Amino acid sequence: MVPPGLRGVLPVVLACLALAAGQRLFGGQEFFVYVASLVGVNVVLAVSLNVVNGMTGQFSIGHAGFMAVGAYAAGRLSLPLGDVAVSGLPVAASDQLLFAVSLLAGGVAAAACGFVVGLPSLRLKGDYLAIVTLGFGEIVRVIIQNTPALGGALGLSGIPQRGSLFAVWLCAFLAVLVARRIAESSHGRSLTAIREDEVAAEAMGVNTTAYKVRAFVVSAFFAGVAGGLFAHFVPIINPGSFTFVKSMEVVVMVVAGGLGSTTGSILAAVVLTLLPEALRSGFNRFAGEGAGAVVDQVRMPVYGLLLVVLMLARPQGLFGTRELWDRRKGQGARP
Amino acid sequence: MRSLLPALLAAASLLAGCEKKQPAQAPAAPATPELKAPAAPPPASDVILLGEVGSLTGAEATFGQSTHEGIQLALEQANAAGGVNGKKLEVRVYDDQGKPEEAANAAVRLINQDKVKLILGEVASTNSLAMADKAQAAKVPMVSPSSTNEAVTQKGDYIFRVCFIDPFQGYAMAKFARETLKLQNVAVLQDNKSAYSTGLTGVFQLRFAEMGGKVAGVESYSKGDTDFRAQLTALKKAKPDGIYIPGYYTDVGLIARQAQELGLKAVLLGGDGWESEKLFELGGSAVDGSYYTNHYSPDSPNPATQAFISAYKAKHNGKVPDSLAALAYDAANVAVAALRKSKSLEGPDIRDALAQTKDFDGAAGKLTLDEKRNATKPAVVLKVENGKAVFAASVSP
Amino acid sequence: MSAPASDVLLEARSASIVFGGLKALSEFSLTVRKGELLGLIGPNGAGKTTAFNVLTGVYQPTSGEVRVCGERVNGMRPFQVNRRGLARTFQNIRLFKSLTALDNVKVACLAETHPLFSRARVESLQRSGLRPLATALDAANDYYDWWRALLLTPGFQAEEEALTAKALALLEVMGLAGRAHEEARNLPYGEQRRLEIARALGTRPKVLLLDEPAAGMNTREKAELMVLIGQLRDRFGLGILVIEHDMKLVMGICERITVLDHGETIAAGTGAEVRANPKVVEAYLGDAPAPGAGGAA
Amino acid sequence: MSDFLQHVINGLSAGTIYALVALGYTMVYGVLKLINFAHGDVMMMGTYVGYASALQFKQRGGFGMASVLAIFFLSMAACAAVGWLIERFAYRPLREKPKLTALITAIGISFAVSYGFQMDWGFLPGPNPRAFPEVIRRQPWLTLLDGEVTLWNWQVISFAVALGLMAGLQYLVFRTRFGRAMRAVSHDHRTAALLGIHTDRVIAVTFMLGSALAAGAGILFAIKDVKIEPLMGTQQGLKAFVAAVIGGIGNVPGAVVGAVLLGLVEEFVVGYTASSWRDAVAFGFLILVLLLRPEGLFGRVTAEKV
Repeated sequence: MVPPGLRGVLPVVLACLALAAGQRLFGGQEFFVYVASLVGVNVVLAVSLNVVNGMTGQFSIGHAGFMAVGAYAAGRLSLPLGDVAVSGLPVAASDQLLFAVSLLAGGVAAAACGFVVGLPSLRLKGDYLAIVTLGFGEIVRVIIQNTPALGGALGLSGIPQRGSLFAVWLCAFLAVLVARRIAESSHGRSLTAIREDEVAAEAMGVNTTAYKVRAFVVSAFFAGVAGGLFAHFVPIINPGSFTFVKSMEVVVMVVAGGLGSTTGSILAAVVLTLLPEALRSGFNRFAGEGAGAVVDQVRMPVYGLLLVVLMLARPQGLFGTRELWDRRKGQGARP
Repeated sequence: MRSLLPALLAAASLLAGCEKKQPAQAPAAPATPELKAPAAPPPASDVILLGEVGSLTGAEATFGQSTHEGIQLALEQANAAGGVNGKKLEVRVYDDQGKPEEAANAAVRLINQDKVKLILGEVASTNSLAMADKAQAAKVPMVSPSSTNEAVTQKGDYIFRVCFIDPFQGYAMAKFARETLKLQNVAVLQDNKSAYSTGLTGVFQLRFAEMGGKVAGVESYSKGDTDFRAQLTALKKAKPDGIYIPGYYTDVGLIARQAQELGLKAVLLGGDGWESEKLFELGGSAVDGSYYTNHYSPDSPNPATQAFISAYKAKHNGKVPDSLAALAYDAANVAVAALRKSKSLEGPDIRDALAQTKDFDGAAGKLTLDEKRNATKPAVVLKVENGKAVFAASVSP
Repeated sequence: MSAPASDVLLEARSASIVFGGLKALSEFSLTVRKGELLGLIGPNGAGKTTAFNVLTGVYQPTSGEVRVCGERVNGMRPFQVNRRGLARTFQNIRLFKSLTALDNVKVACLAETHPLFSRARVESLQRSGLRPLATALDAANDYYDWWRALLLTPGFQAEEEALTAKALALLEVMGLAGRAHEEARNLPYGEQRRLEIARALGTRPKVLLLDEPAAGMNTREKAELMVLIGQLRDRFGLGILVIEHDMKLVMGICERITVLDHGETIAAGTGAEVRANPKVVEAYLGDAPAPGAGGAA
Repeated sequence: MSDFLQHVINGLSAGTIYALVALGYTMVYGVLKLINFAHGDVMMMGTYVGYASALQFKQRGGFGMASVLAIFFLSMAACAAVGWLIERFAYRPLREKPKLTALITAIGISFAVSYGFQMDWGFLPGPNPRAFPEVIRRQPWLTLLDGEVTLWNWQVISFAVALGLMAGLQYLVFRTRFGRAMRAVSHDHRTAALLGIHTDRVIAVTFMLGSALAAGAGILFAIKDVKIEPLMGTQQGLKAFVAAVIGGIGNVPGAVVGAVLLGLVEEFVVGYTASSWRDAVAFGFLILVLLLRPEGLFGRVTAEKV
């Protein structure tokens, strides 16, 4: 039995230990680390988008915009920090500390944007909100393109490559933990209530607008962190990496996993990141060099069809709103 | 070099203070796990593996395909001529879908999994930049066939290219416009989404003004736009006698049509992004009489060029190679020559051999790699006439 | 506040609302006191639900005012009105369908949480005109709450347990104890109606507005429900306002009744008074089979 | 002066195309309360059908009045069929489901179609842009200010077509039996069904009409800007949607006014301030309108049923 005071932090401690072990075992394998990092970033993105799209039922299709804000804020901050160290610390520790600060800055910057985008949701619903988020994503891109300090169209390169398996997956773990704990608190219940019936939620004393904005803030924060992570393991970020297509990839993950299910989002993020990668190498190996190109050609159309088929055949997605850790509901379902 | 972290940030991170990193502890690269250079040479085999990264899918797929064809032709010829010290050359290709992060990923795979000796690629500068970071860290030489952005080879001493750089291309057009066409007043319409375009704009503006011309105004569009009338109308006000459009052929054709429609009677000028058959289809008669700078002209009497063209045509059913294929062919040949000269197949030795490339007789002109690892070579200016680009002039550095 | 007014929980004074030139509700006045059970009746489309929406802040009255516990609530949003002690159910059941019965009630139990800055203080700031500060404190409350939830502090865990206990108790009252972990959408119709009431009670209301709570039930179920409603009033010391189509039922249990027709109040008073009113008879006769306009005796 | 006039002409000309696409958006939204995200991609398909048929006519010797009308007719008919398919198999099964599901489906279709057309398998055109043949010979229609400003015949034709279609639609919606049925379905399709209106048919016909309009808009667009490519619909569709929302979605004249307004705003921003901000301005304008007047310039506030 765990003492109640420790229940909050224990999983984080355990995760840190496990991840540190993972880092020792696999940290040297560049390609594995790269793919694992990509998966981790997508998990953070999907889980965070699920907070808005799944749990709260507000449809945001501009998640790449928040990711871009985070990536650029963190990257821009890290750029001049590549050659400095905090005194009294070993270089590696200092690097990781500065990295954490950059990530946090990215998250906060994105969260601020989340607040700004969340505000129109006070007045807008459904389709309109979706368009505003889309517009936001486009505006962010245009701004970056026109800002020389952010590298314009060329992008930012030379960001110190401080990302590691440990950092990425710790963030993924934290995002999942936060999503789960929010879901199991009165806040999460209020968010779900908004999704299910906004009028009734309001009538039950839920300040729907404030909750919606806060859902956007949390979601944007983690998207920003994901962007920050991304910026620290890819050598160059440019506006082309954060287009509407990227937003849609995340939407597909959330929808396929089941709107409202964190478990589903994680699973879909992992599968939809690894599958093209695996198919591509498989095609290359067995159908000759270059055959893997087919995978990239059909990926987007297949995603589109996947959305349509899912909505028609299984609108609740892979997991519906269920969670892996949801024991109570399972009991209730049995008569 | 290393600098001091601002005190404000230090306070924010609740730490006593900051200091310079000890150079002894972390030399050039950050202290995170470093890419390991390919360690001991693999058991002696009779194959030398090279890596190639290109966009084989996506909007720039034709770039990647042309490049691949050029490289393949060069390696076939090299192998036919006995390979490198009796070893055959092979190339492993990865597709990056035109995305920088995928390009970096591909470079990492080539370096760590396939243990290639040298990397060829990419076309787009953004992607080359992403790869250059990885190649430099692993001390694997990289030769870009056609990335013209200045920043690419600045990534480090293992990064080379066989094409001229944007500053030269912008200069060449400025010189041609000013001295040959005697233009006074040139406006610029740049593609804001492309670093290539904004880079060329900067150089052209500077150089053209230096030569006594006047830049009448700069307007921008975004790649993929179809309506450029607003920008052109704004430019028209300045009554330019030339418009420099350093963009891609997909947009340039339309711009030419709309300029004609708006009654703009200026000569259109451009860069190597114009190079495509599609330019004539999209632009129709509106692009006739325009000029653009390029890496080579198939009309060039240079024997190396003609030899390449006939070999390429023989292999691809009479298709005339574009400049990307020619540059890729040169890149591969420069690499092969360096491998033959190199003392060993270790990164540093290959690098040194590459750096000594001098007066290399390439398909796209004679080239010398300078101390900044960029190719010094002339640019050609092509004129569009009746749906064909013909040689107009050559501009030497 | 004067002594006799203190037990007035809900008051509407000449509230009117106009939709696109059409008066959906005109000069609507009503007083609900502590411990009272009132009825609101009228034929279809008479404006009963509109009246509820005006009272609860879903619609803003075009003129007139609404007071809850003596405080003017015009211009407030529904959740603010609710936090002042007014809870409601909906005619077309609006449960949170994919949540369990227990969670449905727990959503409403927001008043049970212990924020950083007390709700009373935030509200008083709001009233005194320092709205930005009030909003900031409200947000601070939420973020504080988030941190507690994220860190699973012992206080948060205890609070969750208290919430569950409270919600279970309310389900028990409404006879739904065995259904706590059932998803709301899987409950039979009658139980969904009762769950709505349990949920409304979760907000610690002083006044409860029930919109056709017995719709779709058979006569026996209706009678049982009405007894239960009476018990709720006594147990929680509520004022209750019930919309009901079945005049007979209302006459049986309500102390006073207001009759609406075409948005106008055509009669108000005790069951006997209303029944004797010729306008009422006419309204109901005009509406098709008069639902027992004299049968309550 | 001449450049100002030229900007006005450019803006109107761009707005005209937005207007034609926006009309389809608005009609579909009117009856279904659904943003048909795939509308722009239907337009793209229509343009490709027009392209294919134009190539056929070109091979058989030039374009006459009849062949131009045939090109329009063919692509409009093809798109009406596509619209019917989409409505029947992708949207109708979801009509009673939450709105979000239909929106996701619409986005899915948009993705599948636009990226599907980027593949170069079989009949699919692949990512390379094509130049639309000159089906209407470009001629100056009016020359102003000593030849400084020219109004072209195709600009006048597009504008006339847009105005004509707007008037026609307005007539259809407010003066015909079908229009009454449309309005009834728009108001509440369940009640409309109870009143004996064949809602499925009304919705399907509206969809087909909207899709045919998109095809027409696509061809006029191709006449104006020549280049066609698989992703063109997304961009035009989004802009048209923005225009429809600005005008008040569901409102026919609103769509046209919103579109022309958007065309002019974009034009003047590019012409007189920084040209690199065009797209940001369009979306910024949208967000501004939505914040200040969520129902759009001509829309009406509707109270939510509780």
